[in-house]
This record gives sequence, C-alpha cells and structure tokens, in this order.
Amino acid sequence: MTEPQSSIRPYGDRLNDGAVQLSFSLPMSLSARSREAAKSIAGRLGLDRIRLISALDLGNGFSYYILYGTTAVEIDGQAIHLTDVERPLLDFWRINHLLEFELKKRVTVVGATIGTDAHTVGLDAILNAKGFGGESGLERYPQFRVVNLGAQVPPEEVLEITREEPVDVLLISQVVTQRNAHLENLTLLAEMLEAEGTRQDLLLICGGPYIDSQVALEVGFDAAFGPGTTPLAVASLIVEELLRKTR
Amino acid sequence: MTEPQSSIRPYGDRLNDGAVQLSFSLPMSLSARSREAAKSIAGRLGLDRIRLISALDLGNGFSYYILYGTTAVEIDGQAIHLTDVERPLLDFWRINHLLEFELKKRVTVVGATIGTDAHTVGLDAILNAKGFGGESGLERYPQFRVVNLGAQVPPEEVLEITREEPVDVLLISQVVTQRNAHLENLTLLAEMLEAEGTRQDLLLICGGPYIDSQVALEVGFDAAFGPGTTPLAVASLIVEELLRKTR
Amino acid sequence: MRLPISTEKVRHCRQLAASIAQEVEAEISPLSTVSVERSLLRLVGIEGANQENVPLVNCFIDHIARQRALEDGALYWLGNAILATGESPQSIGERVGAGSLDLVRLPRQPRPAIEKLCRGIVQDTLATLLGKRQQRRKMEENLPRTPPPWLYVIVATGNIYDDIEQAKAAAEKGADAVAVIRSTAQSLLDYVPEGITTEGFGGTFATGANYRLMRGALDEASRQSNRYVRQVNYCSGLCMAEIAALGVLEGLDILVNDALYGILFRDLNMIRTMVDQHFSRYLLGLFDTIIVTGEDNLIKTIDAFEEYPIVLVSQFINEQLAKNAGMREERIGLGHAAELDPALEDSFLWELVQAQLVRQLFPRSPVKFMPPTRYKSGNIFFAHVLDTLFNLVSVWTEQAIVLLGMPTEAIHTPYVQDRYLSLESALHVRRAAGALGRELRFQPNGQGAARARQLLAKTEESLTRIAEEGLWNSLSSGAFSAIRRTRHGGRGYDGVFRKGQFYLNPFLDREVVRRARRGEEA
Amino acid sequence: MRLPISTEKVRHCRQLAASIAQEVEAEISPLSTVSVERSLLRLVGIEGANQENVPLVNCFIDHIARQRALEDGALYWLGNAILATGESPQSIGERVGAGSLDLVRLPRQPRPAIEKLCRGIVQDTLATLLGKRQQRRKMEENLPRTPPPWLYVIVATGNIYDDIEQAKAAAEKGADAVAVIRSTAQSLLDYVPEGITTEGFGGTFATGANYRLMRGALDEASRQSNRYVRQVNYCSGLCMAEIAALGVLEGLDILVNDALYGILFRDLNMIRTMVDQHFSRYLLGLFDTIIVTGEDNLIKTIDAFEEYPIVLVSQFINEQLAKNAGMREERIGLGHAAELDPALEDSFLWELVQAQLVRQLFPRSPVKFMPPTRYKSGNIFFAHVLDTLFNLVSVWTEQAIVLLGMPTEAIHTPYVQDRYLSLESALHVRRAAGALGRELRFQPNGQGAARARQLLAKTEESLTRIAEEGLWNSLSSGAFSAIRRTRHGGRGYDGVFRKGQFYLNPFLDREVVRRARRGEEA
Ligand code: B12
Ligand code: B12
Ligand SMILES: Cc1ncc(COP(=O)(O)O)c(C=O)c1O
Ligand SMILES: Cc1ncc(COP(=O)(O)O)c(C=O)c1O
Repeated sequence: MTEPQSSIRPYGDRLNDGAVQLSFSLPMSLSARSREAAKSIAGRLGLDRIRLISALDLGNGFSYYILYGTTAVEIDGQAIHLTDVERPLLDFWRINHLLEFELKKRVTVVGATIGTDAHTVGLDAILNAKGFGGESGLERYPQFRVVNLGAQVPPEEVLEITREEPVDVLLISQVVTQRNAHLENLTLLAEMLEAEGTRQDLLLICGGPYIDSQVALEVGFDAAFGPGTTPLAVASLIVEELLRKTR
Repeated sequence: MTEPQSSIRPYGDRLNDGAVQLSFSLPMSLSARSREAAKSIAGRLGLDRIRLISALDLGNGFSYYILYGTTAVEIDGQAIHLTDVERPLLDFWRINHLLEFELKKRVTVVGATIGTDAHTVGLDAILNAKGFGGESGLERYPQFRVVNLGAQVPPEEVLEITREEPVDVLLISQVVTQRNAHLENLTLLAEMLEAEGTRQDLLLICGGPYIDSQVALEVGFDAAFGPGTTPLAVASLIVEELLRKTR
Repeated sequence: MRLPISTEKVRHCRQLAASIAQEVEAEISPLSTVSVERSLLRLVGIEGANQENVPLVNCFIDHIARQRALEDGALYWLGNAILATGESPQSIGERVGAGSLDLVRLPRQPRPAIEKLCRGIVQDTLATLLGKRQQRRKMEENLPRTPPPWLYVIVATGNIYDDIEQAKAAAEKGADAVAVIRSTAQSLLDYVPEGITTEGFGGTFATGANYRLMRGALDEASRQSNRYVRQVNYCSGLCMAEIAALGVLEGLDILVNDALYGILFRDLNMIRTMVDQHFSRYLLGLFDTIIVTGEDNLIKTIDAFEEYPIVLVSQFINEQLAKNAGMREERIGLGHAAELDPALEDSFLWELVQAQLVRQLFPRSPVKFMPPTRYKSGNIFFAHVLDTLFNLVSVWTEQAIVLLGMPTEAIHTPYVQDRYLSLESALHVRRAAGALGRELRFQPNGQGAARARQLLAKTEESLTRIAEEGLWNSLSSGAFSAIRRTRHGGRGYDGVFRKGQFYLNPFLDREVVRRARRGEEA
Repeated sequence: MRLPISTEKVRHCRQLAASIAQEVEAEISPLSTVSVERSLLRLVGIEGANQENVPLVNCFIDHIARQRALEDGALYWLGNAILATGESPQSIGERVGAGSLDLVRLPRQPRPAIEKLCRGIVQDTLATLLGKRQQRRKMEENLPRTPPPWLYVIVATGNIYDDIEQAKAAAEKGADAVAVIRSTAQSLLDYVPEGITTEGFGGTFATGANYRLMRGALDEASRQSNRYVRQVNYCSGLCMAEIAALGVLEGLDILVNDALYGILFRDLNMIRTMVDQHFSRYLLGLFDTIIVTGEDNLIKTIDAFEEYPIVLVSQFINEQLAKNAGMREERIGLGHAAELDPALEDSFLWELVQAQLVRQLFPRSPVKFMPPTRYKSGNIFFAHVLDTLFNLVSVWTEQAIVLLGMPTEAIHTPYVQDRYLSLESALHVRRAAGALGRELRFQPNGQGAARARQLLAKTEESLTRIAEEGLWNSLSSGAFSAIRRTRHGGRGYDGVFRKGQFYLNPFLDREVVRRARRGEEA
C-alpha cells in the first residue's frame, strides 16, 4: 500500500471508504426503540451509511449494539503533531559512555509504585537487570545506581529518600487508574517536591499502561512513558535530559 | 436497571459514562504518526477521554486501531422516531379468518430472489411450509397461494408472472448488497411495474439482511423487512395492507 | 486420534463411488462442449478480444457453431486454417474475430496432415507449460515450509488492485493461500471476461490479466516473507474448462473445481458441467495442480447434523471422478465444513469427529476445511469464538487446507482487519495446539466413535441408492441437499455436442504427453 | 482423560504438606489477633460505628488493648461486662464506642460464670446462624442445577448500586457466581468500613451493609432465573477473620481466602495473617462455606511454565491448612490459572495438562480456575481467542469454578458488555464441549504425560525443601514467586498477641458446637 500523504481516511475494503466499527451498551432493554436510539447515537457521532449489525440483550434492562458505518473525517498527514515523540534511541555503551565522560557521574535512580497500587511488574521491567523485551534493565548499566522501592510506597516515603540520598531521577509507576487514583498520587508527589524545594534537583518521570503523557506533564512531571516502554527508551531520555540540564 | 426516559447515553460501567468502543484501519504503516492519526480521527468523531488501547500492524502499509472513549452525545428517549414500526402481530387463525371473511379472497403471493443473487434461504424461510424460528411459512396458510420462483430470477421474469397470474403480493429477496447491486435490481423492478401500469394492483415488498427500509421505500416499495423477520410478521402486514387498500 | 471404523465399509463406499463415476464417464466421453473447445484454443495461444470486446476464442467457436461445424472441434478447424493460410493461431483467431476469415470456407486439408500439425503444436505447448510449472514447483520447494494446515484467506474487493494490496498484507501476516473471490455469478457467464477489471459484485472477475497481476504480487510476497504463497481461484461454472486452462497458463496453484456446485447452486446443466469438469480436471492433473471441491455448500441449506453424510457421499464421488480424469489423490482437495448449529449439544465433539473422519477416509487428499458461516450473526465477538474453535478442530485433526472464518461473515466480505484478526487466531492455535493430534485418543467405545460409524453407514446407504439410480436420476430426485435438477434442464446444455468424425484433441493423447514430458522434438 | 501419575508421589506430597502445616499450627495455636477478636464480637451481634465512624468492634478492641487487657480476649471482657451491667452486647459495644464505659474498671466476675454465659451466647448464636445457613442450602438444592463448571464473573464499579445492576444482568445471562471486587487494597485496612458505599478504586468496599444489599439482589435474581446464583467476596487481608464472620452473617457462598496472597502481594505479616486465616477457615468450615485460594497470583509475575510447580506446592499446603482448620475437601476450592505465554509452542497442550493434573490431584476440591490475564493486550479480539481456549480447557478438564476472562482484561475492570461476551463464549463452550472429558484420553507415553510427571516431581522436591526449612523460612528465602518476606516484617504484626490465662473462645469448643447443631437448649 502506498501511503496517502495529505488526506488520510479509515480504510475498510478500499481507499477512502471511511469504514469504522463502533460498539456500546445502552441502559435500555432491547426493543425497536433502543435500536433506533443506538442508530441515532451513531448518527450523532457523524457516521453515514450506518448498519446496526448486532443488537444484544444484556439482561436487566441493558443492551449492546455493534454498528458499522462510514465517516467523512479525513486528516492531513502532514499536519499530524506528535505528543510522545519517537526519540532516537542510544545504545547501552553510548549511554554509559556519556554518563561517565560527559556527565562525569554515576546517576542515582529511585523507582517506586506509589499509593496503594501494588503493581510492580512494569517498574521492574524497566529497573531489574533482567529487563524487558530482550533489553536489560537499568540495574545492568554500570553508570546507574538503582534503588527500587517496590510497590505501595506512600509519597511521603519517596520524599524521605530524596532527603537521605543524592537522587538524580525518580521513576514513578502507576497502573491502577480507576477513578483517576493515579492522578491524585502523581499530583501529590509533585507538589510535595515543590514544597520541599527539591523539585528542580531531579528528573521526575512516570509511567504506566494508562498514563496520558499530556496530563502527566500538566501535573508537573518531566516525562511520561506508556505501554510497551523499553529500558533503553527510558535510559536514553534520562541521559539526554541530564546532559541538557548541565548545559 | 430502571431505564432513563429523557436523556439516554452509552453505558460502560456506570450511568451516563458515555463509554464507546471504536475500531478502524488506516492505509498507513504503524508508527507514532499513525497512532496520532488514529487518535485524532477519534477526536474528530467527537470522543473525549480517548484511549488508544491497541494499534496493530496489518502488513503492507495497513494498520488497525482499537480505541475506547466517551461521548457527550445524549438522546431524548421520548423523541425516538421508529422507522421499522413494531406492528402488532396477528396470529395464524386470525389472518386466515380476515382473508376469508373480510377480504373474501385467496391471496396469491409470488416470491423471488432477483438478479444474479443466488440466496434462497431467506425467502424460503418466509414462504416454505417449514417456516422459520418455529413459525410455519406462508405456504401453510390455506388463504395464501404461494408461488416461489427461487433465486437468480431476472426482473423481466417476475414481470411475466404478473401478466400471467392474478398476483396480489410480490415478495422480493435481496441478500447480496455489495456495491449496491440490490438497489439496482429493486429500482429496476419497481420502474418496470410502473411502466407496465400494474404497480398499484399489487403489494410490493422486499427483504434481506442488509436492506435499509427507508431506502427501499424511496425506490418505490410498500414495505421492507430486515434480518430475523418471521413469516407471521410478513403475513400480518400483508393482511393489513390489503384490507386498507379495499377500504 | 484415529476413529475405529470398518475398513471394509470404506472399501465398499469406494467401489460404489467408482461405479457411479464409471456410468457418468461412459455417458460424457463421446461429448465435448464449447468451453472445452475454447480452452483448447486458449492453450495453443489464442488470446484477446475483438472490437466488440468479445473474446477471440468465443468468436472462433460461435463462428464454426453457426455453420454447424462445431462437431469437428476447434483444433480441427484451427489446424486446417493454419495449413491453408500458413498463419499463426493468434492471427487466425484475430481475423475470425474481425469477421474477415471464414474457417469453414477455407480449402479442406487432409485429416492426417491436420492431426500431425496439431499434435506437434500441442506437444510444444505442453512442453513449455510443463517447464514453467516445474520452475514454480522448484520455487515452492526452495522456500521454507510452514507447519500444516495451510491458512487460506479470501480477498473480495471487486477491484484487482485493491485485492492485490490486501493479498500482500495477508501474505505478510501468515496466509499460505489467497483466493480472489469472483464477481457474483461469474459462473453463469459463458465467456471469460477480458483484461484487468476494477469493478465487480462481491468479488473480482476471473480473467487472465487479473490472474497475471495477482500472480506477480504473490510471487513477490513469497520472496519477501520467505514462504510460498499460493494463488487460488474458482473454475466451477460454465467456463470450468477454460478457467482451468487460464489457471495453467498463469501458474495458479489451487482451483476450486466442482460441477455439483454449479448444478445445485447455479442451476447449470449437469451434462454440460460434467463434461467441462472432466477436461478441466484432466488438464489440472496434467500440470499437477491442486483442486478443491465444494462439499461445504451442500450443508449450508439443510440440517447439517442429520444430513452430514451427503458431504462424504459427494467426496467419494468427487474422488473417483477426479481419479478417472487422471488426477492423483495428493492433488484432490476434497471439501468439507463445520456448519453445525452452535445451539446443538456437543457440537464441538461432533465437528471434531466429522473432521477426523474425513481426514481418515481420504488420508492422501489435501482436504480443504471450510469454517462456520450460516450460524454466524452480526455479533463479531461470538463469530470469533466459533472460528477459534473451528481453528482448533482444524489443527487438531491435521487438515491440509483451512479456509479461515471471518468475524464479519454475516456482514460483508472481509475488511483488511477482519482478515488479520482471523490469521492471528489461526496462527496462535496452530502454534498452541499442533501436538493435540499426537497426544490424544478417542475412547474406542464413546459417542464420538459411534457417531463416526453411523455416518459411514448412512454414507454407504446413500451411495448404494445413487449407484442404483445413477447420478443423473439422483440429482433429479433431490438426493443432494433436497435440490432437484433435471438432466436436460439448467444453463448451458446448448453448449454440449457429440464429437464428430474429424474431431481431435491431442491434449488427451498419452503419446503426445509422454513426448512433451520427455522434451522430445515435435 | 486421566494422566498417568504415581499415586505414591502424590501421597508423599500430602505427607510433606501435612508436616509443613503442622509446624505452622503449633506456632500459631497459642496466638490470637485483633481481627479474630473483632470477628467474635461481630458474631455475637455487635455492629455499627461510633460518631467518628469507627466500627464499634474496633473501639472495643482498641479500648482493652490500650489497657494492656487484650490478652484475655474480647469475649472474656464482654462476658464480664454483661454480667456486671446486665446490658446487651450491642449496648455495651455502643457505650464503649462512645467512651462512656470502661470495661476494665468494671467489677471482675468469676471466670466460670463468664465462661458459662459466653458459651450460652455462642451456642445460641451458632444455632441461629446454622439455621439460616440450612435454609440457604435448601434454597440452593430446590433450584435446578446447571452443568459444571460454575461460571464466575466479577463486578467492580466501586458503587454497590451499580454493582447490583450489573450483577443482576450477569445472573440473568448465565453467571453462577458473582464476586464484587474490593476497592483496591482494602486488604491493607485493619478495620471493615461501615455501611453502604458508592465510592471505591477498582472495586467496592467489602462491608456488611454492601453484602446485605447484594445478597438480596442475587436471591431475587436466583428466583427469577430459576438458578442459584452464588455471592462471592474476598476475605484475605488484615480483616480476614472479620470478613469471614461477615460472610457467615450475611450468607455469602464463597470467600476468596488466602494468607499467602496477603503475605506476598500485600506485604502482610505472615504470623498475623496465618492466625487470622486459621480462624476464618474454621468459621467458614463450620458453616459449610466454600473458600477459594489465590494460587493464580503466584504465576502472574514469574515464568509460568518453568515455575508452575509453585502452584501445586501452594495447593498442597493450603489443603492441609484448611483441613487442620476443620474444613472438608468439598469446600476447599484450590486456585490455579492459565497464564502461559501464548508465544510458547504447544501452550494449549500444557494448559490442558496442568488443569487436568490439578483436577486429578484434588478430585474432591471445587477447584477454581483463573483465566489468562498477564499476556492479554488491548487487542480485545485476540483476548477473546485466548479466553475461548481457556473456556475449552475448563470444560474439558471438568473444573468446578471458572472465573471468566474478559476481552478487556488489559484495559479496564469489566464493562457490562464485556461480561456478557465472556458469558456468551463460556456458555457456548460448556454446551458444545461438555463431553470431551469422557470422549478423549491422553497418550500414556506422550509429551503431556511426561510434563505431568515432571511437574509432580518438581513439586515433591520443593515441598521437601520447604518441609526442611519450615514455611516461615521458605517465605524469607524467596521460595514463593521469588518474593522475600521476613517473619516479623510486614503489616499487622502488632495486632498479634499470645492468649492469656482468662482468654476464651467458645466458638472453638466442640461441645458448644455439638449442642448448637443439635438445637439443644443453652
Ligand atoms: C499482574 C497483575 C496484577 C498482579 C500484580 C502483581 C505485581 N507484583 O505487579 C496482582 C494479582 C497482585 C494484581 C492485583 C490487582 N490488580 Co492487577 N493486573 C495485573 C495484570 C494482569 C498485568 C499487569 C502487568 O504486569 N503488566 C505487564 C507490565 C510489563 O506492563 P505495564 O504494567 O504496562 O508496564 C509497562 C509500561 O506501562 C511501562 N511502565 C509501567 N510502569 C512504569 C514506570 C516508569 C517510571 C516507566 C518509565 C515505565 C513504566 O513500562 C512497562 C514495560 O513496558 C493487569 C491486566 C493486564 N493484562 O494488563 C491487571 C490490572 C492492571 N489490574 C487491575 C486491578 C484493578 C487490580 C486490583 C486493584 C483488582 C482488585 N481490586 O483486586 C488488584 C489489587 C492490586 C492493587 N492494589 O494494585 C486492573 C487495572 C484497571 C485500571 N485501569 O485501573 C487491570 C488492568 C486488570 C483489569 N482489567 O481489571 N494485578
Ligand atoms: C448460505 C450462504 C450462501 C449459500 C446460499 C445458498 C442458498 N441457496 O441460499 C451459497 C454458498 C450458495 C452462497 C454463495 C455466495 N454468497 Co453467500 N452467504 C451465505 C450465508 C453463509 C448465509 C445466508 C443465509 O442463509 N442466512 C439465513 C437466512 C434465514 O437469513 P436472511 O438471508 O437474512 O433472511 C432473513 C431476513 O433477511 C428476511 N428476508 C430475507 N429475504 C427476504 C425477502 C422477503 C420478501 C422478506 C419479507 C424477508 C426476507 O427474512 C429471513 C428470515 O428471517 C451468508 C453469511 C451469513 N452468515 O449471513 C453469506 C453471504 C450472504 N454470502 C455472500 C456472498 C458475497 C456470496 C457470494 C456472492 C460470494 C462469491 N462471490 O462467491 C456467493 C455467490 C452466490 C450469489 N451469487 O449470490 C455475502 C454477502 C455480502 C454482502 N453484504 O453483499 C455473505 C454475507 C457472506 C460474506 N460475508 O461474504 N452464500
Ligand atoms: C465450489 C465453488 N465453485 C465456485 C464458487 C464461486 O462461484 P460463483 O462464481 O458462482 O460465485 C464457489 C463459491 O462458493 C464454490 O463454492
Ligand atoms: C487471594 C486474593 N485475596 C484477595 C484479593 C483482593 O485483594 P485486595 O483487597 O488486596 O485487592 C485478591 C485479588 O486478586 C486475591 O487474589
């Protein structure tokens, strides 16, 4: 397929057919009325040639709808602006080299999953020597000193560490995002560091499968990583940012 | 669940969360750019809190996206207007009774799948004695005389029959709708009957899984039936319409 | 995983099928058809169409037919014309197409001379085509094999260029075979459209030009994904023989080929399509091409549990018909399908037993297993559930070729993502369950084994009945899916003729074939 | 479908587990905890909270603890207060909660009198509760049974009213058991929140009031769908014993109950939670309630193929711990899960073998099978494929309780449609594949059988090591999922105490229980 550059539209079976699939439930029992309701919702979302191809009774006054339709929406390929930029990745050796000879110091990285969130696998994937997706984790880098606080760490405790140790980078993981639990935690930590006056002394980075980078930056983080992040991506960013700071 | 009457919104996990699932492909190879493109298409469709939760490489410059988001769209339960009305169904005996004593005639029903469409199961489900979904088909009704022309019937042939026989009802099935093949067939038949001047003498009804009733009426049909139609629904409509005509 | 069935009964079924096929043979061997003759002209190199865009091979046949000269066959008249004019087949074809040459009015040449000439032309044709075919087999053998079953997907955009883009994507994501669905009811056309086509209903027209484009694309894809990707198309229909010829000329790997489909679901005349089928299979056999049959269609409209034996009946008959046409079992891909009602108790067990039974009855056949379709609804998630279970049965019972079901089966011909999701499921199941066939056994006295024995018994019964009635009468009495077709009814009977005294077709000549194989001088 | 494994080895594993459990018992039997004591107060009828919304039972225990009087236990002080004041447990609880009554300053009554009183109260309590429980069992038995396995789904809206609406929908569409996921980390709270709650993270708080609402809804649903729908909740955590008590009081059918989960994944102190677990299981055993354990968690963070034996190790130990607490095997629902990497060759075969092995090792246990979670991505279609195969393994190997996987596992706690689609898949598989266990056999000398033998051997090894080291040390040395916990580390150790000379707990008294069962006069 040769990619269209200017106007990009969904593709179902041929270029620019604009085909999309949509599904949602309604708090209505299944009926001719509920079917119409489903169709008009699809209509209000701007779909044309709407086909309600499945309408299912979910029990207790709920129903579920699967629809296909087409959208006229087309977006300009050139005009796409990237939020999470694909940074050029450095390699293991380059990173250690830069740290040792340019930054001239061993970098202390502290990681924690804060709040009541008990998910450690994501953070461990970045920190543990074992690493993730075939890449070794930060512990394997001679030039990183890694302190992994694990899960369910109260923000206060993280603050403690920054007082006791020469922390250069904080890596905060948040996996549970129900009811925005993660935002409360992240905001709180960022504010505490501000209050403490140590915010500028360190890199504040968060990550997690459901983190919206824009929002993370807004609440005061330097960077945010989403699903599928690799240790190298994190290490690369750390080095660049630290070097930038020294300039 | 007690149904909301006035404002109805999609329901994911709680009332009025407006949660919808969306998916589509793009003629782009998977990249940070293509992901952004997908998100902004969802945005242009008016979704908020967009989560791109799966982005898959389909090969050869195609990619597929699954997203969740919320919509502010809400529709007024009262204001829903029904296209395919849920008609009150008559029963087997009532139908035969009305035909024999009110309409006072045995009704000739001719069925056919026209064009090159070879799908007969749908039409047979309505006509064959065996019937569909536990209901017996029109052949079982003493007061219906059924002529089933089968599939791949050229519109001309249907016209022939109307000349030779006292046809009261034409039941036309169309299953293959690719590139609107069915519309061409339906329109052609309706026009032929007009030209012939016999259009008013009979009920012209079509059906099929992908028939859009509105469109069917526009091209000149009296009624259209969709997926899951039962013989009783068809028989009931026939009786009502024929009686209405006589008044 | 073997089912305990009586080899005795199986042998008997084969005998019955053989006698049924014999009778058909006897009846059709003195006959030929317009499409068989057109296929001969295509093979010896006549291509293209005239001003009115009528294919030259059709002009040629209509021309001699109009003059009651059809009975001597295409090659007789072509040979005569070549000797009389010294022109090439193509230029003769073009002049006939233009109406500037009357074949029948040309001075008649002696039959032996014509025969000698034609045998030579045919031998050379065969030699070149066999050479090409060998290269293709080499290409296939030199590429790494994928574990069975082959994953077979369809494209059906109606536009060959879109088909190609989607076929490439599918190949890249694991498809082993790609079929271009034909434009609806091409099987009813008594000619093969010409050239590249970008418009079609529910599929793309089968044309030589479209075949060539797709072949190129798939060969490229094969190299890129380091896996041989097979090209599939449909030849059942009024042009069965002709499309088989195109398949050979354009290097297709698999052709869907079944006269019964045409008779029952397209209302083609049974004699016409049986004659076409015989020659098409002879041709495909000659070029060692795989055919797959359409038994799946038989249970799409009847009770698939009660009436399942009709699938086995048709397979036994198809096997014999194909063998009589000279095909070897390794190329006869008999079809079957998983169309049981999901509402049925133990449906998974029954599908497993049926699939295993087919595998066991036809151990050498590259059987082609078709997915659930008729009970699929617009619920794409539940459709995906059904297809996943189907994939498991396919892998477990070691089917050879599996057509992948689509989540959107009840909605539209596959979108690009539908095909991907199906491949994803099938690839996972192939990786996860490849050992089941080796690791598990049926309880010899379980319900499954009982079902298998019962199916075989019923199959034997119907084969017996059909052997008595004869195939023609059975088709008229509704033995196949309760559909009734009459011997002389249906489309295309007027295209059948009895071979005349001058008729010749060297392609059927063992000697010519032998010499072509040996690459001897014509 | 039986796997050929050495009954000798199995017996040995049980012996090892028994000795491991023995040692734990010996250590914990002289101990009690604040949550055990609070559970006693709840059982004898103290409920509600004070102005500051602190549960009365917490006020009571903190009150005596503050005065170093905890060692004599809650019932001693309650009995003393009743005799001294003549008031009811509830009003005493309320006055303590209001700070208007000092239990320790009340005139001390003679121990025998207190004991007699308490035995009477407990006997009456038991009698009423056992009566209620019997009625519930009757209700269950009078409703038609569904074929195994029970389909278990979760609701997790955070709002009990929304939970109820979705639970009813699930019940109507085929769920046999519904669990309300707790608000994240409720297991870390050393009290049980009060009243009806409509706010929670990733789940809804476990409270008596919420239990009551859901119970009512599910009983209604049971009647409507003419099928008994079981209520499930989680009691592992710092309030293990207390929530078990609430489960008994409110008529829950199944409680997720596993100290190991708390120790490893919630960093609870091992001694504290083992003491709590012992009493909670004793209580649930008394009321013939099903517990399910959390072995699924053990393979969520380690190599699930290599390290699978840890699941069996934990099951053997959990079985013994539960039996020592007086439970019968028919109520000990041991947990396991299908968490193999889909990229692994033959993963389906391995899951099948593992599931069958568990079934065979614990034939009477209502084993609870957990679905794939860790390798699910946002691709909801592929997730549905994985769950369909999981459902097939569940049905085929005749698991007792199956927690249904969700297509959106990697995205959010289930939406109302996710739960429906999962039930739809599971119901279909249950209907379609119910006979597989009967119809198929493993090759006795296949890879599957070999894998089973190897798993059992490794399990025997680790059990031997743990039996030598003792459970506490093994937990410190990372024998379980490579997580290290120290004997006195973790949350809640301060809530553990050694029973004093006046301590009493008639619930443990065989005689009291016997009389309550017999319905004799107190
Ligand atoms: C394993 C698991 C658990 C384990 C956790 C064990 C452990 N030690 O981590 C256990 C069983 C304990 C568990 C419990 C619960 N879980 Co859980 N769990 C999962 C599961 C199945 C996999 C998560 C995982 O390990 N992913 C693999 C890692 C490698 O991916 P990742 O986390 O995305 O991390 C990558 C990136 O995000 C990024 N990253 C992540 N963190 C960071 C940090 C930094 C600094 C950087 C740079 C990058 C980065 O890099 C990583 C590598 O690429 C998911 C479902 C799923 N399939 O995703 C549910 C899931 C995350 N759990 C969930 C929930 C709700 C819970 C519970 C709260 C449920 C309950 N109420 O009981 C409990 C309680 C635990 C708690 N309080 O947090 C929900 C979260 C829903 C939501 N959106 O909020 C999920 C999605 C399941 C579901 N559908 O309900 N869970
Ligand atoms: C069975 C089947 C076949 C059989 C048909 C046999 C036969 N004698 O009918 C065979 C194998 C021959 C076949 C062939 C083809 N098929 Co087909 N087939 C199907 C299948 C699997 C089931 C259809 C069916 O029987 N449904 C059951 C009946 C009862 O439902 P129904 O048709 O909707 O009818 C109900 C209502 O619609 C209504 N109704 C229908 N007609 C009428 C008429 C009146 C008057 C009234 C009142 C009501 C009414 O009442 C019925 C009862 O409720 C569908 C996929 C699917 N699962 O739906 C594909 C499908 C319909 N086929 C399709 C295609 C493209 C073809 C082919 C053209 C493919 C090809 N290019 O080779 C071929 C060629 C046939 C042709 N030229 O038409 C597509 C159509 C796509 C589209 N939207 O256009 C589908 C959807 C499959 C797909 N995803 O590609 N097919
Ligand atoms: C055996 C067989 N041949 C041919 C075809 C294609 O036929 P048509 O061109 O009539 O659509 C099919 C389609 O189902 C088939 O099953
Ligand atoms: C055994 C067990 N207990 C309890 C829970 C719930 O625990 P929490 O309240 O910590 O989320 C879980 C959840 O996974 C579990 O597996």
